[in-house]
Amino acid sequence: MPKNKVVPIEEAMSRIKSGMSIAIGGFIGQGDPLTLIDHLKTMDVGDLTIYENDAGFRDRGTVELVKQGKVKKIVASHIGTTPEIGKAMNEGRLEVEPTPQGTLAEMMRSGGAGLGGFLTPTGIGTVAEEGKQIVELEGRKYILVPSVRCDVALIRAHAGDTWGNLIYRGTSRNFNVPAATCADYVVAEVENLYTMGELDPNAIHTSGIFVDAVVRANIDYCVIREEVFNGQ
Amino acid sequence: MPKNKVVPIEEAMSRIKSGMSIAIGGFIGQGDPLTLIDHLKTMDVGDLTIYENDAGFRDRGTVELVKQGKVKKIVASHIGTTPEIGKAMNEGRLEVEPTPQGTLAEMMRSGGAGLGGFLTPTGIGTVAEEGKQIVELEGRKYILVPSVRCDVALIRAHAGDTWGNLIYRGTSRNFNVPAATCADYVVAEVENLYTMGELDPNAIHTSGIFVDAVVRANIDYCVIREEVFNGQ
Amino acid sequence: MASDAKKVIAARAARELEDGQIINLGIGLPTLIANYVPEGIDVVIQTENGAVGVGPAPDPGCEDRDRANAGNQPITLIPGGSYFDSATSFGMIRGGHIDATFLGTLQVDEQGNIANWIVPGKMLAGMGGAMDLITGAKVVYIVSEHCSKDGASKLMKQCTFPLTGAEEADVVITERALFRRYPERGWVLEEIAAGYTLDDIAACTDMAYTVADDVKFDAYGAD
Amino acid sequence: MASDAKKVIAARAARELEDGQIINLGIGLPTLIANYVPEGIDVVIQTENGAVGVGPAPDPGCEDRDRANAGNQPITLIPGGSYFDSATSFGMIRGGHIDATFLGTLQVDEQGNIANWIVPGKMLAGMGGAMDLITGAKVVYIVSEHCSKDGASKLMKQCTFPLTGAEEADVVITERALFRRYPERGWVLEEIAAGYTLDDIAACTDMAYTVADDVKFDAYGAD
Repeated sequence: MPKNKVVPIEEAMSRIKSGMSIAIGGFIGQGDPLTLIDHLKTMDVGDLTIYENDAGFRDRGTVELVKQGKVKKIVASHIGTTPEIGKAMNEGRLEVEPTPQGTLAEMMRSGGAGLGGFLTPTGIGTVAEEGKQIVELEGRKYILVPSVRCDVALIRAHAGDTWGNLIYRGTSRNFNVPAATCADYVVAEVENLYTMGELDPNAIHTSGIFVDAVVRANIDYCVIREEVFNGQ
Repeated sequence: MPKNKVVPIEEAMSRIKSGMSIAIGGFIGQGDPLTLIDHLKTMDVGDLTIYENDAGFRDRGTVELVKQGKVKKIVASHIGTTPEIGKAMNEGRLEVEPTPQGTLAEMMRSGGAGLGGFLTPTGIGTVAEEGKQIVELEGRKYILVPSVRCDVALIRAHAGDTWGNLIYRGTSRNFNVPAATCADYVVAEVENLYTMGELDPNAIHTSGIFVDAVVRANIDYCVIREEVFNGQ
Repeated sequence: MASDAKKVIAARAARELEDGQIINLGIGLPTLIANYVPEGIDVVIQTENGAVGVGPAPDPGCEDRDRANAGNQPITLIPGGSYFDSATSFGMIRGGHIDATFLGTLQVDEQGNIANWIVPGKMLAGMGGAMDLITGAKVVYIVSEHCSKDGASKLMKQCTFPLTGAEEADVVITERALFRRYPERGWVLEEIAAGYTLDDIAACTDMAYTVADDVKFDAYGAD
Repeated sequence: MASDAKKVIAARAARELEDGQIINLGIGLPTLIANYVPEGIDVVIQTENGAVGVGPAPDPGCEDRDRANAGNQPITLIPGGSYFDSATSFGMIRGGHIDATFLGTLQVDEQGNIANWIVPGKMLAGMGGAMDLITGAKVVYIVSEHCSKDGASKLMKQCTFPLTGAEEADVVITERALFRRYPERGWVLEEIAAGYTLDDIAACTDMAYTVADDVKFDAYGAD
């Protein structure tokens, strides 16, 4: 029987130390691991480097860690939904590395897949190619993008079993899948916990092979999403 | 309503012409698109280049096309299950390019994802690096592998809807997923056909976005697989 | 509410759609295009955060917390739609599996360069998925008001803001005119909206273009 | 039926397993290891054609046409197992998500080079997933009879066949001895099976190695 990885959140998160790099799943609130981020707010860690599509939505998500001064750098495709991030950047409190969304997703996926990097046509002729090696193949130019490997990944799923097999729901899948693969230590918060064998083996989106710790999601995520939808 | 792509097999396959490159899903019989290959046997085409994990099993699968003299070259990871392939190669009737299995899968996936290529550590220090560019990143050597794009892909799925959303079953998923993405024209044979909306949108393995034609699988695949298992 | 200009642009853009196409609509004005899809034309909408088959907005109170588009607006899914992860989504986009993308812009220029992700000196938002969409989609439509709020032409000789994509714009649709870019000839003015003259368009367009022999006046109505 | 030598090797290899490990077993001898997993140790078996959680072989007549391993043998799946595609599978493998791989070999040498995919002049089979497994798995176990059928040592000074992987072998387990390779020291003889002496091993081993201070004789029984 595969190992039961369900642990208290304190134990799951205790591996996170100052200076670490963290890949975070989610997309402006859709599938963001808010339970884990809320716990991270209570921890005494700093100098974090975050790889995430965005920093959350308004005052929820990674932006809260930035406000606390825990984050040194964020590599993201979009920070427009969290004005505090731009402010922190402009005031020199935070380094921001804007990265095309597809490139960021592929950096994680590629790192998780043991590849050194990949050649993307995205960003040729733009600032995205600055400082990067350009490779020409069959007359077309590509940017050589190195993969990313993180110390930790924090993700959220709709359903999970005790070994960490995960199923996402709707558009909350997004960056959770590549983020789950690219870190040495992966913590998943799950909305619904099942015993092994209850989830359809053909329908698993993230194999438990990638997951190290499973935690129950304890935030009323529905309420937060309703606020988001009503605020628009 | 998305387009209904279910067509007679003759129509679906009529796009295949001599000299084309074809990516084929399956793994030594598991999920091989035998219906489509059987049809291809009846067509007047030649000089084909095949990208596939293997050439089938004993006398079933792509090996049949090789016997007919339709295939110029095969890029595969394993041809040990079809002795005829090694024979054709030794007799100069067929070009074989042995490729590590993970590299072949990634060549298809990478081509389908619009990437020019990727850096893999697999094969460094072996013949797999011959003729390839070597890139060093952070002290580790990688082979730069160009992506593959094919004219056609032939795949098989357990379930499909009329738009070409596909669900595979068990280990018959394998190369069908990356092969489906890397071709200009993709034909899927499905064991069970559904109307749109019947398949769970969270459980689709290959989106209909990748598929151009859907054909009903008309071979008694179960019987063939039983033969394989009993022969071992 | 969307301005009249935006509605005019969205309606004209929608008439570019072909049956069976897979399209991606940017945030804002481009999203409106879904409201004007002509009868008899079925297109399938992809949203880069991970869905294909985006349907109409849900009725109020029927939003699903796990169904939203890249602009974080609640969506529905049509039968045949499905969900996927971000790496797969951008595989579709870069891999040429999207027939057309419709995007707003800050600037577009003679070379087909597009600048729509950053205004130097202003708060950074990030390029999101725009660079990938512009690079990967088979046809890139710029749908935008002709001039910026200060009256300057968005259709420039050369973009002054950092680019989102180099030489990628194929069609520009504003509330005043429609231009298409051809490999040899460059930008060609093909349609002028009712109420504007050739001189009007020339006066508000900084980029070089030629006028199509069969340029259509009083366009943007029915075909 | 597997030979006694193969059973001895598989049984000793199984005692290397640690609770909770993810492992991949090559075709042939390595597959036998699953039969000897010690009590109290739970390992999860990945097969590179697209499954994790491979269980015991099904009863005759209960084979499932869509459940097979990379050797095309019918398998079962344990609760918690799942299926995936080949690109994802090799992502797991290259990405370091497999703790150990067990593979047979034709040759292995002083540098840790492995040659197990082609015999020049003989019919080509192909490398399958072996190159990826050897490169990606955290620990690479070579499980093989000590000598080839003609009596030559498979543990060579230098491989003469084309390599499957360069400097990747970590442990060699034969029916006669167990060697581990360390960064500074190279191959170290750590265990000798009952019935063999130090001289016996020296006589049938061409690659250079040192003998561990606490080399274990009459090994391969219970620990």
